[in-house]
Amino acid sequence: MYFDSLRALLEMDGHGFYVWSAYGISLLVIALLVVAPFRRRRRLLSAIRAGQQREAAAAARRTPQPAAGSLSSEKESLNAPRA
Amino acid sequence: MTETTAPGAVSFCLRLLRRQLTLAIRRPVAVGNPLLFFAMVVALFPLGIGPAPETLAGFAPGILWIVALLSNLLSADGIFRSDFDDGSLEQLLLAPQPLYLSVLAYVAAHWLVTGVLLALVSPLFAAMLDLPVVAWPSLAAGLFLGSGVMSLVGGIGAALTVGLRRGGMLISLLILPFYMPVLIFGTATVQAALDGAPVQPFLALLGSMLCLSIALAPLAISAGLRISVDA
Amino acid sequence: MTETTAPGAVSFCLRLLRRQLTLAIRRPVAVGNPLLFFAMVVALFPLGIGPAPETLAGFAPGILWIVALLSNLLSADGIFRSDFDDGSLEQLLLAPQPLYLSVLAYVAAHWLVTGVLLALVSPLFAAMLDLPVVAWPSLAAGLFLGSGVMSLVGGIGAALTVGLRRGGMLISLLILPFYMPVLIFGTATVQAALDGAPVQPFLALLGSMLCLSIALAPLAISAGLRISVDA
Amino acid sequence: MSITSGCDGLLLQCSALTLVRGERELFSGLDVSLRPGEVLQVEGENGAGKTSLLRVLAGLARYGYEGEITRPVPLLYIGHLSAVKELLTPRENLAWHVDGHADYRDSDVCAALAKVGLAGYEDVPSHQLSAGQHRRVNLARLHLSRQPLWLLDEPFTAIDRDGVASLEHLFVSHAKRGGAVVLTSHQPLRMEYPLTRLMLRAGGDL
Amino acid sequence: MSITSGCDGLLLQCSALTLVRGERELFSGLDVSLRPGEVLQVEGENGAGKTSLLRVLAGLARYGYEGEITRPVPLLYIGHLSAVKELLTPRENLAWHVDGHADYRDSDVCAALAKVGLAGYEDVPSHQLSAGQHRRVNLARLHLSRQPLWLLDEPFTAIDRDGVASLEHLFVSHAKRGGAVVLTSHQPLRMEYPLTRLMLRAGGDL
Amino acid sequence: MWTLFHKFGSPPWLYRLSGSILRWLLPISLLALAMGVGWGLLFTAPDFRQGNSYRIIYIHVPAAVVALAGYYVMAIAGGISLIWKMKMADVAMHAAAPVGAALTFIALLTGAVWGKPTWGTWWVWDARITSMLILLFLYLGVMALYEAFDNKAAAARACAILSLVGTVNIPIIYKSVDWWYSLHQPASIKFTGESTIDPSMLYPLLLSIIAFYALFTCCLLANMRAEILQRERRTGWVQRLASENH
Ligand code: HEM
Ligand SMILES: Nc1ncnc2c1ncn2[C@@H]1O[C@H](COP(=O)(O)OP(=O)(O)OP(=O)(O)O)[C@@H](O)[C@H]1O
Ligand SMILES: Nc1ncnc2c1ncn2[C@@H]1O[C@H](COP(=O)(O)OP(=O)(O)OP(=O)(O)O)[C@@H](O)[C@H]1O
Ligand SMILES: [Mg+2]
Ligand SMILES: [Mg+2]
Repeated sequence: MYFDSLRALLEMDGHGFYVWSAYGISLLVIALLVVAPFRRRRRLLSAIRAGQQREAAAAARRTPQPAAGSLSSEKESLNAPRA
Repeated sequence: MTETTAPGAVSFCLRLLRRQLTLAIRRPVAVGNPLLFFAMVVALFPLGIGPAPETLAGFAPGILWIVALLSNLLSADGIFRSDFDDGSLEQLLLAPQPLYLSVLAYVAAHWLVTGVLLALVSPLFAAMLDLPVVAWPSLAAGLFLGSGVMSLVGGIGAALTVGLRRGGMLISLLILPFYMPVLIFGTATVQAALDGAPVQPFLALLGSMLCLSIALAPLAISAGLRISVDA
Repeated sequence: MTETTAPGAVSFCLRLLRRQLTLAIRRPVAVGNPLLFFAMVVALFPLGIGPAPETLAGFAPGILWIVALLSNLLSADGIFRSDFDDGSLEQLLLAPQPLYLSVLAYVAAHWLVTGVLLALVSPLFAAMLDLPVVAWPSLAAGLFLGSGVMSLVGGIGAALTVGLRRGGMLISLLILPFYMPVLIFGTATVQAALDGAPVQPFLALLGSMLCLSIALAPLAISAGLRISVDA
Repeated sequence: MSITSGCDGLLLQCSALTLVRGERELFSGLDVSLRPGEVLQVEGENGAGKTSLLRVLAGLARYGYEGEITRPVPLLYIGHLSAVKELLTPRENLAWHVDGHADYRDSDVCAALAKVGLAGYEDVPSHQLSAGQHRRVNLARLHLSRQPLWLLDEPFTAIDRDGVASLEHLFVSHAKRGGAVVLTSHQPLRMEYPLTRLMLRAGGDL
Repeated sequence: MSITSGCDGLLLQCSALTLVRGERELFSGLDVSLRPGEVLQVEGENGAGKTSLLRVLAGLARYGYEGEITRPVPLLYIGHLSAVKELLTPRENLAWHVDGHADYRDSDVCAALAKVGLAGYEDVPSHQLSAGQHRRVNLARLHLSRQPLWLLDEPFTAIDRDGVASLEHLFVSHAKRGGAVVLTSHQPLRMEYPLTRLMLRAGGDL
Repeated sequence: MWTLFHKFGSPPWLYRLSGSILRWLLPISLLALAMGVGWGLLFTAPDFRQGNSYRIIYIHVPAAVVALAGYYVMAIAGGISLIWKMKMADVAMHAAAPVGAALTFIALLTGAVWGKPTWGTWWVWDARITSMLILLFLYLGVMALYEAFDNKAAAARACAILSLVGTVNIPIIYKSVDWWYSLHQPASIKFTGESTIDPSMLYPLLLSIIAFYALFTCCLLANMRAEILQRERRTGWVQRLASENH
């Protein structure tokens, strides 16, 4: 450790502001850079899952399966005679 | 038949403003472009006239103002262009609201996405050209007011030329002289700040030019649009 | 059915060139604008930076080249714009002649009505900025060659962006970096002439850049147009 | 409920109208008057002057004609250009339309879009629409319109057969409600409604 | 005298064509083959994919589709855009057309303009033409065309009744000469010629 | 060789490979970065001329070096995608642009912050700085062009063309800017670099540079993975991945 105290480390003989702001902003940018693709991937995967669920629900509504006792297919069969 | 009433002039105006700003944001390049253009032209100058800081600093007020003027001038043509091309302008002329206010909304949108934005980021470019910090506020304030005048005057040119398939050179010749006072007072403001002289008189001049053009330019613009749609 | 044959590539090219030049002449603005723009900016500079002749003369090469570059940049977007908007570009892509030559005709027309014209009248502007007479020929020669490079590079930018609805003036962001070497060598040519140094090396550099871009740019332009028409 | 309750007379009148475009006199001494409930089809071959006439009637063209025109009621004009902004969605296009005759609620806008067959396309950028869909966005304004007088220049362009039928139906119901429609079209109309026709003939006579 | 003497087989073939625009599959597994003498009308409601299909067939759209397309002969495509330069006169527009399939003599150009009813308008700047006249300038290329295959997207837009009839006549004579025509139109055709029809239905089936 | 080439063209393969690379490379590169930066910040002695402000070097130089290399990665990927029509290459190209732009931005920013205590000004028109600024414009251009297209297949081709044009031009740009600067005899300010650098300062710098290279690779791969998913979202393997990976 070159610096004697935390205070010396922060001040760096008057250059502290420059050094720390340079490091701070750079590390922030790097953090964003690293995190962004992972967040994007996670959001994409959940969007795809949501799409799958929507499609599954739509498919269930189109072809009511008599065996499955889900709520939606019950509704379908209730509607069927009227239609 | 929906039972709605025609919106009042001011709310219609705000709607137009919102529409124009949305259109601008949908083309982020259109918003970013005056800034990038500014940045790149500012970068051209050191390449063209040499990188020595003292030269650059001496030129900085002039360069910044000229580039602001150019980027305003170049985007002014677009104020009514797309609305003319797709027929929205005809519809605007048939609207019951006063055209005076409607065109003000168009010009205001243009001003917000060019001049105001430029004024806001101007300190950055000032720094790149080594302009002393004391002059930054008056540069920004001057650009803020001056770009308003330039947008209004540019609007007149745009309104007169938007319908012309050929010609229009004459118009930009006519418009340019009106930009000159703005340029002169604008650079004078920055120069005054550099010299430690009071900048208020210059800003007041720019402000009164702005008021004058707010009062008169929309009249000219409206008349110009009616002629252009007819031609 | 008329018993005619498809024209050869070269005669088709000449036909295109003639068409583009006619179109330019029908809109005198298109031809006059770069010149006017040039004149305007040259006139603005003394206003912006103070009219001391010795200052002006020192920066004249840089200023003249920057303005030439800007006026080229700003008109580059128009190379394919109107043909895209009215559907001519689709038709051009279906033509049996090689696209390489056709786009060369478009670029050549642009070069003739902006760069060449500018090079021809540049001594006038040089005189306005007090540039010593010795430097005029090399200014004109440099502009002649350099504007060719700029038109070709600008054509690439135009081809890539012409189909974009959200493109704005993206083109200036894309091509300005590529203009910078031209600017550097262009001003260096004039500077060399002013210093009494030989200008041939610089002109040779500009010339070889021109050759390189004549060889490569049309390829990029053709590919860009195919993409733009499709998008 | 009539939309022209305040004005029981004419919705549009022009008399002794003479129109010159370029060097050519398109027609002269034309009298048109429109009453509530009237549907007027302007016919004529290409270049006869239909568009020019409509623009004069709408008040967009203000030079090159002679004659008296009175427009006592607000009007809606739809020309060759669609006034649809490519970067806005159909919903925004209608809600923020520069034709400032009404402040629409979002539900009205969606209903109008559904009526022209654009349900599901409310939030697609308009430049992704097909030619006919593009025009339909503009025609949706007819469903929202409060103006008693409609001036429509070739409203059926690029519209498919079902669309044409439903537009014709809309014109009839507008007329029945006391409005009036002036339209140009090269296709024969198939509405079950008495139609006034105005034939413009190249050469100047009607 | 046949214009397709060299090529006695197909003028266009595509097989198993699947087209996706945006998120929507417009159609899939489409097979089209055109023989000399065939006139194919592509039908479908607005947004069915007619324009998209024609652009793919013409080779202008090169992404978003799957399938094999062979185009053994040169083709002429006329789309929604007119490719008429407003600053040029009709004569110049044709003589200098960027579709470089032929070198026209001035007399040919004037004859073609006369055939589409633009005699007398040869030297008027095109922006002074009416909507229908503007399109006619472009359609005059059909009279000059040497290409055996024509792909026409709504060629009757803005054209008056006589114009439509003469265009239909032109298509028939082109087909009889051994050419082929693919066209889209919302109007029923009234040609006396066997017509192939292709119905695109929203939803993907044909 | 060719089989490997073809494998690279296969999205699922690449997705899985990049996943397993990321799993160990990312921690390592973050660790290396922390070590390099920590070493430089805390343990080295200050420069005898610039004092402590020189510590910015441990982030400035690596960012600048990797940002430059990044453009070539992008352009080469663009070239491959254009010539061999390899989809994964344009994924790589598109993934490299934001990373390169961010690093360029860091280099410019830290340079500017460094300049203030050292030269007394935030900005000078030095050859390297100017060409770095141009590099930023080039990156931004590629990114803006990609975003402006609705049709992403077309966007990728357009960007590939642009970055290829860039590769032809970049040497010209750099040479000319360099040459311009030497022509103009700059104002009194010079980089302190070039001069011999003390090993005690060099080792953390080298470590930091390596860390930045590794980090660039990580960000590139992670961006590519997200992009691959986006493009292939309708295919079976992505659908399966989404439903399994919960
Ligand atoms: C906005 C300002 C700056 C920019 C864009 C910038 C850019 C660069 C670039 C691109 C490099 C890498 C060169 C290479 O590896 O070929 C570099 C290296 C370096 N920079 Fe900066 N710089 C800036 C300001 C500064 C300042 C103010 C200093 C210190 C006073 C500085 C000191 C250094 C040093 C010591 C090196 C490494 C020396 C070498 O490898 O040659 N830079 N800079
Ligand atoms: N650039 C695009 N991006 C996304 N979707 C598009 C794009 N262009 C068209 N579409 C969609 O593709 C579908 C087909 O469009 P197309 O223009 O082929 O229809 P069309 O059959 O020609 O209709 P019309 O009769 O209205 O001309 C439409 O639903 C449209 O919304
Ligand atoms: N700006 C103009 N200057 C001179 N003449 C014009 C102008 N605009 C139109 N004309 C001429 O006026 C005539 C009528 O044009 P108009 O557009 O009114 O015809 P139209 O009946 O609408 O035809 P279409 O059925 O083709 O739409 C045409 O002969 C045209 O050439
Ligand atoms: Mg008309
Ligand atoms: Mg269509």
